Amino acid sequence: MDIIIASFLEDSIVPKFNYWIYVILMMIGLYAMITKNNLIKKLIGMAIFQTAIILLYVSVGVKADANIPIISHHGEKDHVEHAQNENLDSASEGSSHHGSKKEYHVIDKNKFANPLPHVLMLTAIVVGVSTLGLALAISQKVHGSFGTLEEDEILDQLRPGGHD
Amino acid sequence: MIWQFDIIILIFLVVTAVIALRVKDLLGASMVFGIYSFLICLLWAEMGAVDVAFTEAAVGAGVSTVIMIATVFSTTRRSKD
Amino acid sequence: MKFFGLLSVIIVGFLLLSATKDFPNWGDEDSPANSGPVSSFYIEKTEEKTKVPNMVTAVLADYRGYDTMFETVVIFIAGIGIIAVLRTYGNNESIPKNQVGDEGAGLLARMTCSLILPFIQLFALYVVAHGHHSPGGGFQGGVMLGASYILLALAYGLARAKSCFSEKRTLVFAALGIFIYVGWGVLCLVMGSEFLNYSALDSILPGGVEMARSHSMLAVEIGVALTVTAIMFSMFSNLSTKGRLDKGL
Amino acid sequence: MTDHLPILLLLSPLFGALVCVLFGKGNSKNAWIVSMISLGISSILSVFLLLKVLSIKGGDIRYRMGGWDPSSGYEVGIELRVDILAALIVLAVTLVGFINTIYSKTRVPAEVGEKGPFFYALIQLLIVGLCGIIMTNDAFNLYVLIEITSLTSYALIAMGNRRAALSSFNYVIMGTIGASFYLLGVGYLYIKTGTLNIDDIHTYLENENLWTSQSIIVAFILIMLGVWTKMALFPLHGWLPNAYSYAPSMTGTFMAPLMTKVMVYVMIRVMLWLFGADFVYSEDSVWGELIVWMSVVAIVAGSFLALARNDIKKMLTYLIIAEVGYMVGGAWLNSLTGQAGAFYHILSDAAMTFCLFIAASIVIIRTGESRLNAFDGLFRKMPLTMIGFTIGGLSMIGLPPTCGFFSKWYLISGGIESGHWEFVVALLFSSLINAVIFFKIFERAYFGKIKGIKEEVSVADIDMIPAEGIKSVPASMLIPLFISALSVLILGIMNKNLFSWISNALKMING
Repeated sequence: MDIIIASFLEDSIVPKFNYWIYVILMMIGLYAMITKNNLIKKLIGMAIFQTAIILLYVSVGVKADANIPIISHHGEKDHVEHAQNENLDSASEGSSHHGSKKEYHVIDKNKFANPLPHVLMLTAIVVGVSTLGLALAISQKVHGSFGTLEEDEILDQLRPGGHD
Repeated sequence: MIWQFDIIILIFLVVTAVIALRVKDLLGASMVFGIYSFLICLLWAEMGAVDVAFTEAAVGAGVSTVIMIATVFSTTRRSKD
Repeated sequence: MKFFGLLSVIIVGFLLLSATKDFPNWGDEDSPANSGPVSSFYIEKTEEKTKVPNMVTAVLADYRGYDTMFETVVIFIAGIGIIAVLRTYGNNESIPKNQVGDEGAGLLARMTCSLILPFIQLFALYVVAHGHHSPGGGFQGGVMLGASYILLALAYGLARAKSCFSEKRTLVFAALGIFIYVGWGVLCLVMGSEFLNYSALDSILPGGVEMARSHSMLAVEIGVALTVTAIMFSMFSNLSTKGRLDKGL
Repeated sequence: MTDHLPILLLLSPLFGALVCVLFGKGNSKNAWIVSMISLGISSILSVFLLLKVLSIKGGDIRYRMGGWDPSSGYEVGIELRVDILAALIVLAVTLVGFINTIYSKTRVPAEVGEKGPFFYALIQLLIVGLCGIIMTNDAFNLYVLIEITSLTSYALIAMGNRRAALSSFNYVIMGTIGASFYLLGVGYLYIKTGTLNIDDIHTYLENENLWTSQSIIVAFILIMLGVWTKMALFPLHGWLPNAYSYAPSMTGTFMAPLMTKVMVYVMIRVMLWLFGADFVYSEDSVWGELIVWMSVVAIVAGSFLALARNDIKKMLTYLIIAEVGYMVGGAWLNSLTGQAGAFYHILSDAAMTFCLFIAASIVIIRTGESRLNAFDGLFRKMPLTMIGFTIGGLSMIGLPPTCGFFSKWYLISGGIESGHWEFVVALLFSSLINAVIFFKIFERAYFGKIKGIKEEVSVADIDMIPAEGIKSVPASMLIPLFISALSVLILGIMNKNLFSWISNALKMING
């Protein structure tokens, strides 16, 4: 029994811990969005929901012994194996001969984290803050006309006058 | 990546998320949400996503929290749940 | 409602968890996403093709520049959407005085603010300009620049911040940022190549095809930064005054 | 220059929106002119795009952003892809946008006041988003564009009265859930395939034979859930009726015909291009039958809910929900005729919903009454408007020669072909209910008495619309109505051509 639990821990929990937490955060956020009564609380839930998705994407791009996805030029030989001459800093070099490839490095792709998820998530964060801003504006308008941010109180106000 | 660091932050994340949703005071909730954003920014930095961490620090912990607090100030702090 | 919410959340949670056992492990170098041709291309070829060491910037502003253009448009939409929803014009007399006056915060906060503001703005500009070599870029720099104006509004009152950055000016800057981005793409189109194909600008920018890409990314990032700065400030000023733009927090 | 048609089509409204914002508050007239020009250019370009796609027989136009060639067979940049189906829908979107702008000429100053330029900017950006969704070939880019359309629609709806703001808030919550589910699904696909291009994902799944992988199945379910939330399929429809009926009238007339239909197009695209017919209609999957039954429920429920409403716009929004059921069911029938019928119905539903919404908005504005008794005796007072309404209504019922008849015909024959009799019965039943609803209105309009005095209305939701009395309707509202009514007839008369184009394009992908 212990072995089963231990192997379960080793196979499913520890290497996939990020994914477990992402599911938990997503469930918390989704639950808040659906059931919370206060509009601001719903929006906090929405933000948590969106960060959970970002957590999924960023976790995908992680490599076990990789560095940040920026090629460094300060002589870190273990990250970048320099080919021959390394005068990359001077911009004029590139213009003089287009085709010559030998001034570039041989890059070990396992030394750099996967940049694509990062790019996608930059976009997702921006979309998230835009949605949040607009939703806050709408909730201020709701508060301006109903005087409250609680959903049930708003619905109570609508009931006698509303025909639907 | 440093997995010990990772697991600690992840657990804190869940805790702050729950607190942000359970605090009855909306100003407090917004501030706890700011803490949540900051923690998640640490997490991105730890996973090597520096650009995402930078953006999250500026947007999530910065501007989102500020506009949320601005809204709380111009509406109400009261919340039933 | 609570029950339905809980039920649907649990169903979705199980659905998602059932798929995680199928995922590659966290930090796996050989997962399809990490070792696939697309990601390898970005890591191995970015510097050769664009001379930008920060792959994220290169992917953001060049390979997936079309996405980033729409990302900027999203920000722009949020800004004008907030104005469209919330902004009220006129009858400033009927507004009750806010508990915090228009002078902003106390002396200490104002002094601190005036000390650190120039540095924040300088750093923001550095972040925009140095995005090719270090983390950062138009978006992050733009948010910081916008945040510096928010700080100004918090410390000295919204009127002071608006004297630097009036509503009209915000809109002009926001539109100008997108105009720079899209216009740069159209410039490539005029030069006879695809939209956002920066290599077409080889003949008017110094330094060869790769440097043309690199310089174009800088131009595009400046556009993003302009829009983001303007919209972040506009978002704050509208949300903190309920769209009246009279008195800050 | 014709190579660049797809992107020029997007850029025209984008620049238009920037110019409109620069006008600032109060300058609605100039903003109207600018958006007429930009959307006019965009409509003309989309006509050319359609002609160009038709001229290359059976092929599609591909346009690589940034000119990045694929690396070892995989796209590294973002690609646009336009085939006949996409070109047809782009044409529909830009034309509806253009015609709706004509309609909005007098309504914008009346309903949004000084914020007119922002309204025009938002609506043009919405058109950019919709056209982008249709043309893009990149799964993540699709998400960004979905968010563009969502954000613009939140803002456009919330520009209405206080009920509109509340329903817009609900839409924000539901819309974010939907878009986030879509994003999650794309994430799961990315984890398993390492690419984001729709064709490349399909090739990779095919080569690696990942069809039985749990992640791929979950990704499919998530994307479908997300898209269904955005298109308001029956159990997920809660946000739609209030949002569309309380929004400013020119927002409603634009969004009701297009938003749900474009999402149906996205669903068909995800089903046939991203995952492929073999996976979606595979014998051992449980969902095929289930989803057809779900669409049956949606059709029946939508029709009944529409029958129960006494509010014109609410009734029309519930009819939209029933129509979404038609299209989802048709796409899932596993027959080429059904898919083509669903696709044809996207176009015809856009035309007839547009027609009905414009007519209903005119009636509500002129009579100041949002309930069905607004129609009493209207044939005598507003004959032109009622002719437009009648054409739309007949098409909704499904009488020839309107396009509603032909699209329903193809859907029904698809249902018979694949043996889904429940779908056929639901369609016929829903046509019957539509007949009841519309003939009830026609009867009121013919025989009803015009009320002398307006009875006391306790409707808070029409406070934004000043009743302007039953007098002559301005040309800027009648012309759009006639164009849309005419397009209902044209789409019906052209059914042979349209059907052969659509089914040829679908044959290519079904193999």
